[in-house]
Amino acid sequence: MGEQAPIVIVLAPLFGALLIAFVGIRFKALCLPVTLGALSLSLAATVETFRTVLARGEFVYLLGGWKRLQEGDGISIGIEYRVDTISGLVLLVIAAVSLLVAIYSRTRVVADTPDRVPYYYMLYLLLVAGLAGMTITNDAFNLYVLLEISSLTSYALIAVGSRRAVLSAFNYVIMGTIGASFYLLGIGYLYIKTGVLNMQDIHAVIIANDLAESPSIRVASVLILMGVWIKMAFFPLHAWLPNAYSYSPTTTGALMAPLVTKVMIYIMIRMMVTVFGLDYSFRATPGMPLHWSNLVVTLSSIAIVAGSVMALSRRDLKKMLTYIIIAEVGYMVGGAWLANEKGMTGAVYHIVSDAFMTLCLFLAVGVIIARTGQSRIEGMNGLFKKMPLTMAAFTIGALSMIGLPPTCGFFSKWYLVGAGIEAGQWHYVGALLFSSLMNAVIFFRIFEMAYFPKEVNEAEPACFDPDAHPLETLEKTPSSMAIPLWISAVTLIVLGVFNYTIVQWIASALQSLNFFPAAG
Amino acid sequence: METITSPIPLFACLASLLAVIPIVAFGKNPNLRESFTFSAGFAKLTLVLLMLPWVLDGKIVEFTFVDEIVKGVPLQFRVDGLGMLFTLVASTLWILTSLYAIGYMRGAHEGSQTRFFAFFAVSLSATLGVAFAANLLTMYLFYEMLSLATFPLVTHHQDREARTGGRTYLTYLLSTSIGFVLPAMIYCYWKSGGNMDFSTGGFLAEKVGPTESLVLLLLFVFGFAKSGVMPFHSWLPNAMVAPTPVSALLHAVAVVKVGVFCIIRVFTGVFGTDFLKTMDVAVVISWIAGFTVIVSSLIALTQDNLKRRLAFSTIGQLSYIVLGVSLLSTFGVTGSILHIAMHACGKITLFFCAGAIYVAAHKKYISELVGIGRVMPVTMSAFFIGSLSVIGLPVTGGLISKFYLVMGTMQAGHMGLLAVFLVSSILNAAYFLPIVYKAFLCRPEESQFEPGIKEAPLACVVPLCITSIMSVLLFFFPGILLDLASLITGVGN
Amino acid sequence: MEFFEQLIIPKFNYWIYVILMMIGMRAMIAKNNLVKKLIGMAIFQTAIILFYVSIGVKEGANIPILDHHMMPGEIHGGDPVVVAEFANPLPHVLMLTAIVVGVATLGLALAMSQKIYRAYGTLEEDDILSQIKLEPND
Amino acid sequence: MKGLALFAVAFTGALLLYATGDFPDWGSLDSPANGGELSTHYIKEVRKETEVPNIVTAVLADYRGFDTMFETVVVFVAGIAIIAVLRDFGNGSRGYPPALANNLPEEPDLIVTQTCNLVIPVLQIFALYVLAHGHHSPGGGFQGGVMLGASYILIALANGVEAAMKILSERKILLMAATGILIYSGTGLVCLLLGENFLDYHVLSRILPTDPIMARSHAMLFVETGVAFTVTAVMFSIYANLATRGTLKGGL
Repeated sequence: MGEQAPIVIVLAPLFGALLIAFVGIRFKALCLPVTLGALSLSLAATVETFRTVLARGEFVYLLGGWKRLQEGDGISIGIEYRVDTISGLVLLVIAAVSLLVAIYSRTRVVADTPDRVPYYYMLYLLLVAGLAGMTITNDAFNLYVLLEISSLTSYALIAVGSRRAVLSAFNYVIMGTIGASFYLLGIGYLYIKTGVLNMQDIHAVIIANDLAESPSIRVASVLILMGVWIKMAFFPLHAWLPNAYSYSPTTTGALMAPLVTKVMIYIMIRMMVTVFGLDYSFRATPGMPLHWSNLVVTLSSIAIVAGSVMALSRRDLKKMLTYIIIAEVGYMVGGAWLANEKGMTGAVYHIVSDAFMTLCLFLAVGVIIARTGQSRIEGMNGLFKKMPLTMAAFTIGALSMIGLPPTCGFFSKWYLVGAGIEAGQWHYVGALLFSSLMNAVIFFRIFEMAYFPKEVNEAEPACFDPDAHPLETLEKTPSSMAIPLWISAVTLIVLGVFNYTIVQWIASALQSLNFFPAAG
Repeated sequence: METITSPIPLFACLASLLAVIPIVAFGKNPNLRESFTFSAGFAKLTLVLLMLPWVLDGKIVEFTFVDEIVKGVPLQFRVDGLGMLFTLVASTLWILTSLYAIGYMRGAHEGSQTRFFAFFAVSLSATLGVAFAANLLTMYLFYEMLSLATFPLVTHHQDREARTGGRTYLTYLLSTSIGFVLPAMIYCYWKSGGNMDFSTGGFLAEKVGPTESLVLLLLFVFGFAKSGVMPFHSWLPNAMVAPTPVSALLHAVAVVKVGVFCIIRVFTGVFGTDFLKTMDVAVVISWIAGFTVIVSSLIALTQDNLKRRLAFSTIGQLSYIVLGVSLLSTFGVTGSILHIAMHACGKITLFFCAGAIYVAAHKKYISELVGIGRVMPVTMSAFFIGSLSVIGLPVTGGLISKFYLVMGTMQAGHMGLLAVFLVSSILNAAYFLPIVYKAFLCRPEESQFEPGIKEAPLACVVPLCITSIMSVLLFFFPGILLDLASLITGVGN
Repeated sequence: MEFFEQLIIPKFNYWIYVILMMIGMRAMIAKNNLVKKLIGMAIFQTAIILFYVSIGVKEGANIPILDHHMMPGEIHGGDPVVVAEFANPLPHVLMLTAIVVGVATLGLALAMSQKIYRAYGTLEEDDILSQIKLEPND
Repeated sequence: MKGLALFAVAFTGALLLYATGDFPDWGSLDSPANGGELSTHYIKEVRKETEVPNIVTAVLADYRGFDTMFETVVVFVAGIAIIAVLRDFGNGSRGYPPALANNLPEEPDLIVTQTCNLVIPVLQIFALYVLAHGHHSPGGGFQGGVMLGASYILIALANGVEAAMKILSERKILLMAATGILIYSGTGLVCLLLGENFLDYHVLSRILPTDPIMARSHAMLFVETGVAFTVTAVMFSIYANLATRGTLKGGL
């Protein structure tokens, strides 16, 4: 496989979806095995790619064999894939998470969408292909195409749920289209000034022609940022996310919540680093009243605080988690914009760790819903006794969210807070700590509810949307749900203990970028 | 100093953690289950004792899990004098407490005993982790683990009172550790250029200014809220809703001592006493601790619930330790370190007694204890010895540590703080001795007890006798503790 | 006048695209009826297509298809290609994608709006919201 | 809310117009996009590298063929997404009121059906021409596919969806759509199996009786055919689902 590994990452899910179209419609029982096979192949290819990247530094794959002009030094005329350690890490996360969620979905998809299982798995695989393709590509426009694939599939994956889910998905379509169109427009603005579409070429032309100060490039950067911010639900643009994730079927939430926002953050970092360049992103702009990166860090502090406060006010587990995601997005955006290497490292590390934290929590909540038929906090009385293993995994996830060692959540906080201190952005540091404390309150409220029996908690009668969740409950947790949950929980600790290895990988990719000391 | 690389610290720490598996597995068979607790306890003590000669020789035992958990900081155990002393105390008392717990839990017909013993074992592992931690990060890790592992113990009864107590407990401990210690720690990491090792005698020395030092010190002292320094003390009285063995071991020995242990580490390992001496900032901590000593003693006087009174007394005694180390004098630090052991023996005796009274007579309030000495003479005699030790009167170990503390104050030349010691000793006497007095020396008709009430079960009484005897023995043979303490202060060798 | 000559006349296509796009965007955000939102979305996406196609325009150029006498295999093969004679092909290629995406999004959104209508009996956003308020939710 | 929307719109518009001043003039020959290396390369070298006179087709199906493959996947996604969201599988999917029955006129209108019967064959043949001649004139897979799809829609318009579904059933639609992508990605996969990168068509000369350059040209025809398959099927499927509210019964 070797040299062809990068393309297999994307092709495996694509062919899996085709296979389901050919045989899965008739033989529904084959859908899941095909999905698992495709995703396993994709994971294997990702691992292979990542190993090559570790050995070589980066891995370039030319689609269609179109070499760059002038013996490989000129511009790219085709589309190329480029994997470095950062994108390799994100690819690993995508492959691993999607495989785990696919295992987890065995009973859930049949329960949530009994009559459209093949369609569900086709969309599922194509979403994974889209996300992986976005991460791996080095072409700004190809990224747009894959962005749309992942968007369309995620709209549909949400909309197969309850009627509230359809409505949320509709809002998501509107917001998502605006976001993707802004991105497209931004690429257009870049294209009109540079005439190329390959990300590295765009950067090279911007540098060569000294375009950094031109209004078009400025506006392009704003448009692209706005676009990805909408897609990642950065705070004032977050409105679509909570409903979309909480009303969607269990599997959809478990797949999208860990991956979609994280991949968008990776895209943002990619844009900052590869397309515009750090010098452009972090330099104070003459004539701007505010320092560009200061402004974004301030926004992300607000996002963190707002997300945490909104999460605190929710009584529904899934809703609450979605607001925590919004706060976590603030972590990563802020970290990336702190304008120092630690912050960037922390942001990338947090992409990895947050993906698994969110996965662990969503999987646990999925199990809770499957077992109790609802997800209100009031309904969690005595769950520690009823399902101790699930709750233990949930606890690990929650501790990671709070940021207690040795889970990975602690270490991402460690790097981000350290970077905040180094950059002198005290409000960001404060926001991170505040959010940690808020998460502590949120989760311990749940633990308390789940630990103490009902009579102590004086629970209100649980009320819930009847068509939001399956009403029939399972007697015991199927192992197809328990195993992914536990793998994700253990991963949190493994990622924490071996965080330095990951951070070194990230650093090796960041090495080529000369981080200058933050101004101000 | 010679360094020995050995996995013994790891095994010592893991002994109790691994015991959780058989404890849970044999939850249905209490005797078998408890036998695992004991074997783990003895295994742990043996392992600790194995390392004792090395440490007394001035060697250091090291074990590294992960070479670099973050850049420049390993996840590492290192056993030195201070850690050894604390470990010795904790693991010895664990065995006694386990014995006591069996008597108490069965005597008081508590439920969910499997969970209780399992989390008890986890807590011990976390305590040892803190004691062995070679750097600030490792210490923080186990510190947080301890906070969480003790939550199910504190809220063991799962009733409304337990919920309130548990809520206060975690709110204080977590909010301070995340809100104060975490940023302080990361700031230290940044300032020190990626070094957090305790062994160098202050990795922050010469790297921060006076104002930064003061802020960091305050963050650490308040952040390690397990030490109960006011105003972050009120989790401790609230945690008294726990069954008495928990209060005894955790809230007289393990948890609270971990708090002060961390603060001692901050003074000796993070800043270094020599460096702090060059700035006049530690005295702020001294006065905060002094204030806590006096105020908590006054509050203790007003408490009628025996365990709450003991809790406030603990708060005061902990601040002795903080005060001692913040004096930065060799005697002060020695006194602090000794006081960890002395107070542990004394206070655990008192808690054992309180529990024994509860098991035997179902009494919780001091006003109900008139004449109890007549029906439970052994228990109340032990109580008497325990209170002597806490007050600091001969012939108990408490005198020795208090002696060093007072010497330290004089050495540092803070005469105002000397008054704190004097006043608080009087107050200590004032809230303990009347209990003993009324228990024994009341007229028979005043006694609130029928003659039918007997001593608590043997499993309860034996440990409390042993600990009270230990309190006395420590007065006569404090040598080993002094040796260990001198390894830290560097005096006496 | 100078303003017109320098900023508007040479770039009028861009002005038109911005105006169209704003019309579409406003409909997407502010309209109450879901189908009107989708119409706005269609306008919005079409405006972007207009923008891209405008990039590729060359004055005096023809469609980007080579004449056969320029092809090497033909009898006269190898006539020189004058770049200025052909419009920029790349924006056309890109916009083919954008059109397809637009169709796909619009189709999916219409399907959703039908399902919403089936569930709530209306396509007016505020009516739907008032129905939701009556339901128990978070 | 409305005020906020207006503000957002005005702000975006102002931002976009602000950059407009910086653009090269409309229709300029030497703007970076038009006179740049990339566009120039395509126009100048396309005949040497691919033998396809239609530059758009060459860029679409070869230089940026990977984009186009995923474009086709977008179409496919739209097809299955609409089925997944809207399709009523007739078991009263979870509490919704059953889709409203469509009131059909009893008899299809004679004039309409006859006209359509005349138009449809012509339309289909023209669609095939557009597809096949995409190398030399405007056209290609998408255009041809849309026209083919339109011909089926026309059948549905004239004779009702059910009549059209007899010709192109739902199962066939799905197979056809998937086959289209399979043709496209399969072409790429064959290149990969022959030892070159994905979609590197020139290696197909080993199995096709042509030289590597012509192999590119031929391969483009394959992939365009694949595109046409998918587009045809999905266009009709979207229409059929939307027109019948997912029941595939009755018709407009």
